[in-house]
Amino acid sequence: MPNIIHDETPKLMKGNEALAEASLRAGLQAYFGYPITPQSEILEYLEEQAPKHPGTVVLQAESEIASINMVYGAAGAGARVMTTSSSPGISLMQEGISYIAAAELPCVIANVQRGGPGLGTIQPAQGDYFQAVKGGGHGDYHLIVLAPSSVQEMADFVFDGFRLAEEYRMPAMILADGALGQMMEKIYLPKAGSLPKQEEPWATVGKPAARERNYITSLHIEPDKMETINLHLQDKYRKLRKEVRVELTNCENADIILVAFGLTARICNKVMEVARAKGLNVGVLRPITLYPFPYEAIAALADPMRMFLTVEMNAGQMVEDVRLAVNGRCPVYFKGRMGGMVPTPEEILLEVEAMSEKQRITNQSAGYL
Amino acid sequence: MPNIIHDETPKLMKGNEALAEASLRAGLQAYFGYPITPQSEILEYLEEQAPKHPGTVVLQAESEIASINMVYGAAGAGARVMTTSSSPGISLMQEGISYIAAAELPCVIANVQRGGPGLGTIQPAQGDYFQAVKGGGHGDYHLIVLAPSSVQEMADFVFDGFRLAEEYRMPAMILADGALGQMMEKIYLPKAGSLPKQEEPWATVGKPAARERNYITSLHIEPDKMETINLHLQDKYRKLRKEVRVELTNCENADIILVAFGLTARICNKVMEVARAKGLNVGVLRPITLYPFPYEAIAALADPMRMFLTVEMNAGQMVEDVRLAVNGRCPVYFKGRMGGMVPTPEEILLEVEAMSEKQRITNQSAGYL
Amino acid sequence: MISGTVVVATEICKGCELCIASCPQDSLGLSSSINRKGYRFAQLIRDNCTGCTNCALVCPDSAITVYREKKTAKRVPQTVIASHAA
Amino acid sequence: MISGTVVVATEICKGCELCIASCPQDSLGLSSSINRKGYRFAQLIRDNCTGCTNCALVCPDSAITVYREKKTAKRVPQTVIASHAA
Amino acid sequence: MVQSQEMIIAGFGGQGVLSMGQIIAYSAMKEGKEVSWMPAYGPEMRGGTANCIVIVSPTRVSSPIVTMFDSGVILNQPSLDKFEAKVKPGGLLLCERSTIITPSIRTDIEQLMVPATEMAVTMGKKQVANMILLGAFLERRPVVSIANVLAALHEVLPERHHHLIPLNEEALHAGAQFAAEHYQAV
Amino acid sequence: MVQSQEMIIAGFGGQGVLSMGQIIAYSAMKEGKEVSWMPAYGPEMRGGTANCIVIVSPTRVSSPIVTMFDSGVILNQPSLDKFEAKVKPGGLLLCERSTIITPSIRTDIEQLMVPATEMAVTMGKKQVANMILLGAFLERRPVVSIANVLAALHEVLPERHHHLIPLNEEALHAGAQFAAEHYQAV
Amino acid sequence: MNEIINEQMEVVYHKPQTLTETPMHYCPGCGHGVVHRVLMEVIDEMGIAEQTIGVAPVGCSVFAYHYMNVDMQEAAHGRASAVATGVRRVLPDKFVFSYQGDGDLAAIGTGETIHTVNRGENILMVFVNNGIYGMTGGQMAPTSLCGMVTSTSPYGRDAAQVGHPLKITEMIAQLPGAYYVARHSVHTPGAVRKLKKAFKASFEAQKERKGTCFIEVVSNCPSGWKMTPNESNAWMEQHMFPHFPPGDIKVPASMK
Amino acid sequence: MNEIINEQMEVVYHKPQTLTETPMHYCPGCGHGVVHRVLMEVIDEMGIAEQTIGVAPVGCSVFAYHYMNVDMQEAAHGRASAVATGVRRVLPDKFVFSYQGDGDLAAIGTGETIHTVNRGENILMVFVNNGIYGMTGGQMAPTSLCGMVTSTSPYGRDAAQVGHPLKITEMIAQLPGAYYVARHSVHTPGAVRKLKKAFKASFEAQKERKGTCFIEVVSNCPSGWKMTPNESNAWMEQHMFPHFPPGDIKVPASMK
Ligand SMILES: Cc1ncc(C[n+]2csc(CCOP(=O)(O)OP(=O)(O)O)c2C)c(N)n1
Ligand SMILES: Cc1ncc(C[n+]2csc(CCOP(=O)(O)OP(=O)(O)O)c2C)c(N)n1
Ligand code: SF4
Ligand code: SF4
Ligand code: SF4
Ligand code: SF4
Ligand code: SF4
Ligand code: SF4
Ligand SMILES: [Mg+2]
Ligand SMILES: [Mg+2]
Repeated sequence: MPNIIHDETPKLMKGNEALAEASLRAGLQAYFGYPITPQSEILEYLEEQAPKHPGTVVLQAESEIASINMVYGAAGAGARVMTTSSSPGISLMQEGISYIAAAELPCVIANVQRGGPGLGTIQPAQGDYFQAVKGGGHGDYHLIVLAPSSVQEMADFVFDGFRLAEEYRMPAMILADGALGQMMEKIYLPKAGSLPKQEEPWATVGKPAARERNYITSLHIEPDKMETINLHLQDKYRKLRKEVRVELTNCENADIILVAFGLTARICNKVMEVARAKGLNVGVLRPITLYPFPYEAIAALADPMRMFLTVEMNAGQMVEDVRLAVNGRCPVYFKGRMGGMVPTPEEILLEVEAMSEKQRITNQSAGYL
Repeated sequence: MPNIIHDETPKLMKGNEALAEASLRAGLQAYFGYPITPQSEILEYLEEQAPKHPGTVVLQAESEIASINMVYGAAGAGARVMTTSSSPGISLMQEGISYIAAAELPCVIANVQRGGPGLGTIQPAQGDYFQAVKGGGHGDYHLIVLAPSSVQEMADFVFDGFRLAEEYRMPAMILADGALGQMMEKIYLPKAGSLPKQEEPWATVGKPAARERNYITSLHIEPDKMETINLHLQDKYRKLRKEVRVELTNCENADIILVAFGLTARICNKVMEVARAKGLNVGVLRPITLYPFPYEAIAALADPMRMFLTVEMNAGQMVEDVRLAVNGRCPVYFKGRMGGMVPTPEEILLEVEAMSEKQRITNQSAGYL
Repeated sequence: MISGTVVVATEICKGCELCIASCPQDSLGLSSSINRKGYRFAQLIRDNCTGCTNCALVCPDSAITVYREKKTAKRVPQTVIASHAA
Repeated sequence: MISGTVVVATEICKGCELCIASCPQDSLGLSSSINRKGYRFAQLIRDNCTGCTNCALVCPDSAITVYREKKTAKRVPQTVIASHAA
Repeated sequence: MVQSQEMIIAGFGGQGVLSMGQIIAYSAMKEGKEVSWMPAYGPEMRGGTANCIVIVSPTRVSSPIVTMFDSGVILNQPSLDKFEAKVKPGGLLLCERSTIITPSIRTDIEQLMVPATEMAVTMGKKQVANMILLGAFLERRPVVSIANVLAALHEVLPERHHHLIPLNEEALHAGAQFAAEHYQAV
Repeated sequence: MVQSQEMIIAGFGGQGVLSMGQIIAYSAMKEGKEVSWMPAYGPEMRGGTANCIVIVSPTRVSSPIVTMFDSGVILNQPSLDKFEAKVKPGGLLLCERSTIITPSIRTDIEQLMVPATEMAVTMGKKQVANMILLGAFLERRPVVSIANVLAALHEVLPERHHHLIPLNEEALHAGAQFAAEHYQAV
Repeated sequence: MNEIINEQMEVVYHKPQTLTETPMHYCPGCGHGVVHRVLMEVIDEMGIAEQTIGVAPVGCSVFAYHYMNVDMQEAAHGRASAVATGVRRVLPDKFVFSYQGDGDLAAIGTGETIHTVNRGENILMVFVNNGIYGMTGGQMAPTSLCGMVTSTSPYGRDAAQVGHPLKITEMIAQLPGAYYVARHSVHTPGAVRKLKKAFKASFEAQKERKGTCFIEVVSNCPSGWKMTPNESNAWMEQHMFPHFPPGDIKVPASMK
Repeated sequence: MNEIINEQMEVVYHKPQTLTETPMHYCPGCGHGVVHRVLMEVIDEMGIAEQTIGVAPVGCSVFAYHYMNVDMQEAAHGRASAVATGVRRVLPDKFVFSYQGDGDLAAIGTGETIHTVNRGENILMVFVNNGIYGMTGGQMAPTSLCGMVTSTSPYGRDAAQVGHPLKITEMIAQLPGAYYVARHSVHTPGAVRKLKKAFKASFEAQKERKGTCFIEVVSNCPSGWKMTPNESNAWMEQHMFPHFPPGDIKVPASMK
C-alpha cells in the first residue's frame, strides 16, 4: 500500500467531489471532460475550484472524443492530466485510449459506471469490467484498473493512479460506479503535495538544440517494429504484476469465499458478517487492482474444500478471471444484478446458504456456463 | 452448417471484394462506411457496383461514428444493413455497437483487423478478439462473432451473419484480418436470392393506424426494467449457443491440439500436416463462431493426456477462453505474434516439438501467467 | 367580444403560469389547492375569456382545451369549473 | 543577367518535373539515367541559370540548393555537374 | 439513542430534503458513526421530486442503496405513494401534513403527520419546515442529538448564514416537541 | 511441370507486377490448383513500389504471407535490395535488366537477367515487358502452361482489350525463348 | 368535460391527436413541450403521422417517443442526424425528422450536423436551443451566452477561455444542402404560430425532396437557468434573442 | 559539393535546417513536401524551433515527425486539433501547430475543427486540402469536387447523393475565435512566397495570443488524381481554384 498522507479531520463528501478534490491535491495540471450523469460533479467541482489553482487547466470539451484526445496531447506534453466519464462516454474514448496506451502516455481516466448496454439507465453498475480490463479498444494493451469501494478510495486512488500511470507510462483507470460517485460518506482527504512528479524526458515540450526531437506516436508501419513495441508493452504488463492489490477478509479458513470489487465488495462484507453470525464460514476477497488481477491470491485459496461466489453488478464478467485463477480446482458460482440494480445483502446471503447446503459439485458442470 | 447455394464456377477474388459482392447477393439494402486500410476495397467495390443494384444504398459517411449510427437508423427501419472497418475505426464504433446490441437491431459489421494498439500497422492481426467477443463497448452485451479463414468464408459469412443477426435480432461481426481482406484466392460466390428476409414488425417504417407506434430504444430509466432487458439479452445469448460452429481436424486421437481461428487456423493446418509427417500426433481445432465460443467442444477434448497450443496473432486473447473451457484439465500453451506479424508454420512447429518433448507439467504452473 | 372558455386538465397542469401571462383578458390564475403532483394548477378566475387560444398555444403540457361560442349561437350564461380529467 | 547555378540532390530527387516547369530560363531537364529509387532526376541542361530560386521553391523534396554569383564578384566560367550527395 | 437507521427522505425539489439528509449524516459522522447519504439522481428529478437515503450505523455501511427503510420522512404525496410500502414493519413514517392528500393506512408502522409548513409559517420562515420535521424525526429516532445537529450547522453553514441558526434551533425544538406531544405507538 | 511455388514479384507501381501475379494465380486456379495472391498494401506503396506474393500449390495454401521464396521476379533496384536475400537457396531470381544497378552476387541461386523493357520496346509496346518476364519465368518454373495463361487472359481481359492478346502471346514466347537461351544453372 | 360546456360552444383548440396521453416529464414551463405539440399538430394537419419517423437523441427530450405517437428512434448523444440519415436513405418516401438539443447538435454532434446538412439529407432537423445542457443538470452548452452562469461555468462563460456561443444555424445555412433555415421560438402565441408555419413548410419541402430543412427553436430551461418559466421567457427575449435573433435565415425563392 | 561551386558563388537557397535529412515518403510532386518545407523555413527564420510543438494526424503526412525537426505528436485520425488543444493548454508559452489533411480536418474531425476554432485556441492550423484521401488510396473527401472521379466516387462525385464539396475554411472563418484565415497554394514560386508570409503572420499572432490562425493550402495529389505532378497543378488551378479560391478570407485589421 503506497504512502498517502491524509488530513486529520474527516469531511463528508460525494465520491465524485472527493475524486475531483483529490486530483487537485495530487497536483493535477489539466482536466478535460464532458458532462454525463452520474459523474458531472467532477467537472463541475473542478470548474468551481479552478481559480484557486492557477496552474491547473480545466476545460469542458465538445465531446468525450475531444476530451480523450486533449488528454493525449497534454499527457504527451508532460502534464499530469485526467478525464472522467461514464459508460457510454468511455466507449467513445476507446480509440483514444488505445492510442494513449500504445504511445505510453500516463494519465488517469475515471469511469463512474452506469447500467448498460446502450443508453441504459444512469444507476450504478459494473458492466464495463471487460471493457476496462480486457481492453475495449483495438489491439493488445492494458490499463491499470483500480476499483474503489468507498468515497475514501475514490480520492486515494487518484493518487495511486497517477503514481502508477507515471511510473509505468500507461493510463490508469479508476473503475467506479454511480453509487460511489453520488453518495456522501466520511473521508480523510489526501494532503496536497505528497505526489512528486518524475522527470519526463520524452515529453514534447519544445526541443532544445542539445537533444533529439521527441515525438509521441503509436505508428510503426513495419510490423516487426510494431511487434517490438508490443513485446515491450507485454513486458511492462508483466512487471506491473508486482502492483497487484487485493483485500482478504477471513479467507484463510473460509468454506465460501465471496469475490467482489467496488461497491459489491462492501455489500459482501455485510453478507460475511451476517453469515458468520449464522455460523457459516464465509470470507471476502476484494480485488483492488482489477488489472493487474490478483490471480495468485485467488489461486492460493483455490482448494477443493472451498467454494467461490463471485458477486458483480453485471451478467458475469470478473467471474471469468476468477475461474481462470481457480483453474478448475474448486467450484466458482456467480451472482449478478444488472442494468443499474444493486444486489442486497439478503439475496447474496440466500445464494451463500444454498451453496453451503448443496453438495459440492464438480467443476465440470460449474464450468463454462 | 447452413445452406448457402454457390455458383458453379470459381472466381479469383480479394477477400474484401468477395465480402462486398456477397453482401450484394445477400440482399444488402444499405451500406455505410468510411475508408480505412486494409478494407477500403469494400466501400470501393460497393460504390462501383451500386448502380447495378438500384434498391441498395451505398453511402460513404463522414466517420465511423456516423457510419455505425446510420446503421442503427437503417436497421431500426428494417433494412438489411452493413458497415465495415478496421481496428481503430471499430474502436470508434463501440458506443454505437453497444446501442445496437441493446436496442436489438440486426446488422453485419466486419472488422478487417490490423496490428494495434493505437495507429499501429496496417498489417494483419487478431488483436481485437477481446473487443469483439467480450464486448468493447459498455455494458453486458454480445455480438455474434464469425471468424472466416478464407476468401470463401469472407463471402459465406456475410450470409450467415445476416441470417443469425436477423434471427436473433443482434449485430453479427465478421472478424477478419488484413491478409484475408487483401489476398485473392479461389472462391465460389454464394448465389443471390438465397437469403429470405423475415418480417420485422418492430421496425420503424411509419405507424399504420392499426398498430401501436414502434420505437427503437435502449433507454430504460428504471433499473429494474433495464435489468429485465438485460435478462432477456442473456437469455438470447444462451439460446444462441446452439449456433456454435467449430472445425475439428484430427482431434480425436491427437496428443497436441492446436487451437486457432481465422488465418492462423490455416497456418496451423499446415503445421499439423508437417507434424504428422514427422510422427507427431497433432490436431487442429478451429472455432468458427468466436461468440458463441465452442467451450463444449474444447472441454470434451480436455483430457489429462493432451496438451493444447493456442496460436493467435495477438498477445494471448482467445487462449483465455480456451483455458476457461479446459478448466484446468490439461495444459494450455500459447504462441502469439503481434503488431501485424503473421506466424510461420515453422515457428509453430518448433513450439509443438518443444511441447511434445517436454514433460507434461501441471496446470498449476501453466495457469494464470 | 366573443365569449369562450377553457378547460384545464388539472392533473396534467404543472402550474408554470405561462398561460396566465399570455392571456390578454387576464382570465387565468393559479388554484389555491394543489394537484397530486404538488402543483397549483391554472384555472379561469374571470368569466371574460374570449376563446382566443393564446393560453393553449403556449401551454407546454397541452393541458388546455379552448371552447368558443358557435358563431350562430346566442350567448347564454355558463358556469365554468376546472375539470379533473386528464 | 545574374549568373547562378543549382545543385540537385539526385538521390533525393523524385523526378517530378515541377522545378523544370517553374524555371523561367528553361535551364532544367531530367537526366537520362535513373537514381537508386528508379527516378530520372532533375539537372541543369543549360548554363543560363540566374539563381532565381524558383525551382527550389516548388521542389517538394527540398532537393535543390541554389547559388548565385556574389554581387561583388566578377563572373568566371564554371562547370556545373549534378551532385550525388544526398 | 438509536444506534443505526436506514431512512429515506423524500419530497419536491426545494423543500430541503437533500440538505436535511446531509445534516443528519454530517452530525452522525461527527459523533463518530459511520454514515452514508445517497441522493436519487437523474432525470426523474425533472418531475421536481427529490429524495435521499441516509444510513447511520455503528459499523461500516455496506450498500448506500437499500430498498426497505427503518424510517421515512415524506414531504409530498408522490413520495408517499412511492415509499409508503417501503417502510419496514415497526418502522416510522413521518409526513409533512399539508402536502398529503391520501395518508397511509398502514397500521404496522408508527406514523406521524407534522404540520411543519404551517408551524414554519407561524415561526415566520417557511424554509425551516424541514428543520421542524427533522426535530420531530430526531425525537422519535434519536440517531443524533439535537445539540450535535446545531454544532454541525455551525460548521457547515457559511458564516453569512449563521444568524439563521437560532431560528433553526427553535424549529428543531418545535418539531421535537410536536412529536413528543403526538406520540402514537404502533 | 512445377507443382508448387511461393514467389514474390516486385517493382515500381505501373510496371504491372500486381497483374502479373494475378495472371499466374488465375491460370493456376483454372488448372485446378490452389492459389493465393497477396499484395503489399499500404503507404509503403507511396514510394512507388509494388509487390505481391503468389503461391501455387496442389493443396490448400496455409499462409498467404511467407517470408522466404522459391522464386523472385524483380523489376527494380529497391526491390532487389529488399528481396535478394529472401530467395531460398536453389531458388530463382529473375530480374528486369535495365532497372538493376547492382546485381545480386549470390551464387546459391539460379539467376536470370532479362532485358524485358528493351525487348518490349523492340516489339513496339513497352507495357508488355511484364509479359516477357512472365514468359521467361514460366520457362524456368512452369507452374502453369503458357497456353493456359493465354486462355486466362481471354477470360479476364475486357472484350475491348482482346486485340492485345496476340501481342501478349508474342511477348510470353519471346520471354520464354530468352530464358531458354540463357539458362544458367546454380 | 361535457357537462360543463353547453352545446352552443365548440372546441377551437385541443391537444393534437398525435401527442400521446402520457404526461410529459418536462419541468414546468419548459419549451420542449410546446415544440413537441406544434410538431405533432403539423403532422396531424398534414395527415402524415403514418408516414413519419422521428429521431430524438439523449437530452431532456430523450423520452420524445413516449409523447409523439409516430414511429420513433432514440439515438445516441449527438448522432440523431446520422441515425435519421440511415432511416431516410432506406425509406426515401417517408417523412423523417430529427429533434435535438443544443448540447447534442452543436457540441458532440457537430460533425454529424454539418455533414448531414451538407449532404442535403431530405429531412427536417428540429434544433431546440436552450443554451444549456438541460438533462444532465445545467452545464454550459456551446450556445450558452457569454457571462452565463451554469454548473460548469460557475463564474459565467468566459469567451477568452471557452469561446463565444456558437451560431451553428448560421453556419449550416451556408451549406448548399440546406434548403430552408429559420430560427423561431415558442414563448408567445405569435411565435408558436410562426413555428408551426415553418414546420409545415419544411414537411412540404421534404415531400418534394428539396434537401435539409433546419429549424432552430430558441427555448428556455427554467430549471437550468434557475428562473420561473415567465422569467425565463423574458430573459430569453432579452439575452438570447440579440445573439440568436429569430427569423428566416435561408429561404428558397419558391417559399417567399 | 564544394568542389563544384567556386568561391564567387554564394548560397541563395537551401533546405531549411529544421527539416531532417530523412527522405520524404511522398509521391513525386506531392504538395505536402513543399508545405513542410515552407513551415520549417518560417520556424527557422523566427528561431522558434526549440519552442515549437507540432501535431499531425493520420493521412499522408502521418510521418511528418520524421521530417520536421521539432517536438511532434502523432494524433488519431481527425483529432489533431483536440490534441493540439491539449498541448496548447498546458504549454501556454510555446508555439503549437496542427497539420491536417482534408479527409481528416473536414470529415471525421469536423467537430474538433469547429470547436477548436470556436474556442479560439491559440494555435496555427495548417489544412492541406488536396480534395481526396491520399493516404488510403484516393477515396472521395468532403472537399472532392463535383464530378470528380475517385475510388469511392467511380462515376464522379454526385452532389445530389453526397453533397457539395465542403468549404470548411469559409465556415470556420465566421467564428469569432478565428483570428486570421487564408487560403494559399504551393504550385508556383509566387504562391510559395505568399504561403510563407501567411505562416509567419500566424506565428507572430500566436506570440501575441490572438486566437486561431487557420491556413488552408489547396494542394495536389498526383497519385490520387492519377496525373503527373505538372498536370495536377494545372488541374488544381483550373478546377479547384474556382471552388476554393486562394486569398485572404479573414484578416484582422492589425495585419492589413
Ligand atoms: C456519449 C454521451 N455523453 C454524454 C451524455 C450525457 N448527456 C445526456 S444529454 C446531454 C446534453 C443535453 O443537452 P441538450 O442536447 O442541450 O438537451 P437539453 O436537455 O438541453 O434539451 C448529455 C451531455 C450521454 N448520454 N452520452
Ligand atoms: C479512425 C480511423 N479511420 C480511418 C483511418 C484511415 N485513414 C487514414 S488517413 C485517412 C484520410 C487521409 O486523407 P486526408 O486527411 O485528406 O490526408 P491526405 O492523405 O490526403 O493528405 C483515412 C481515412 C484511420 N487511420 N483511422
Ligand atoms: S382562450 Fe384566450 S382569453 Fe381565454 S383564457 Fe385562454 S388566453 Fe385567456
Ligand atoms: S401553461 Fe399549461 S401547464 Fe402551465 S399553468 Fe397553464 S395550463 Fe398549467
Ligand atoms: S534558380 Fe531559377 S533559373 Fe536557375 S534553374 Fe532554378 S528556376 Fe531556373
Ligand atoms: S522539383 Fe525537386 S524532386 Fe521534383 S524534379 Fe525537381 S528537383 Fe527533383
Ligand atoms: S431541465 Fe430544462 S430543458 Fe430539461 S425539462 Fe427541465 S426546463 Fe426543460
Ligand atoms: S497519395 Fe497523394 S497526398 Fe499522398 S503522398 Fe501521394 S500524392 Fe501526396
Ligand atoms: Mg439544451
Ligand atoms: Mg487529402
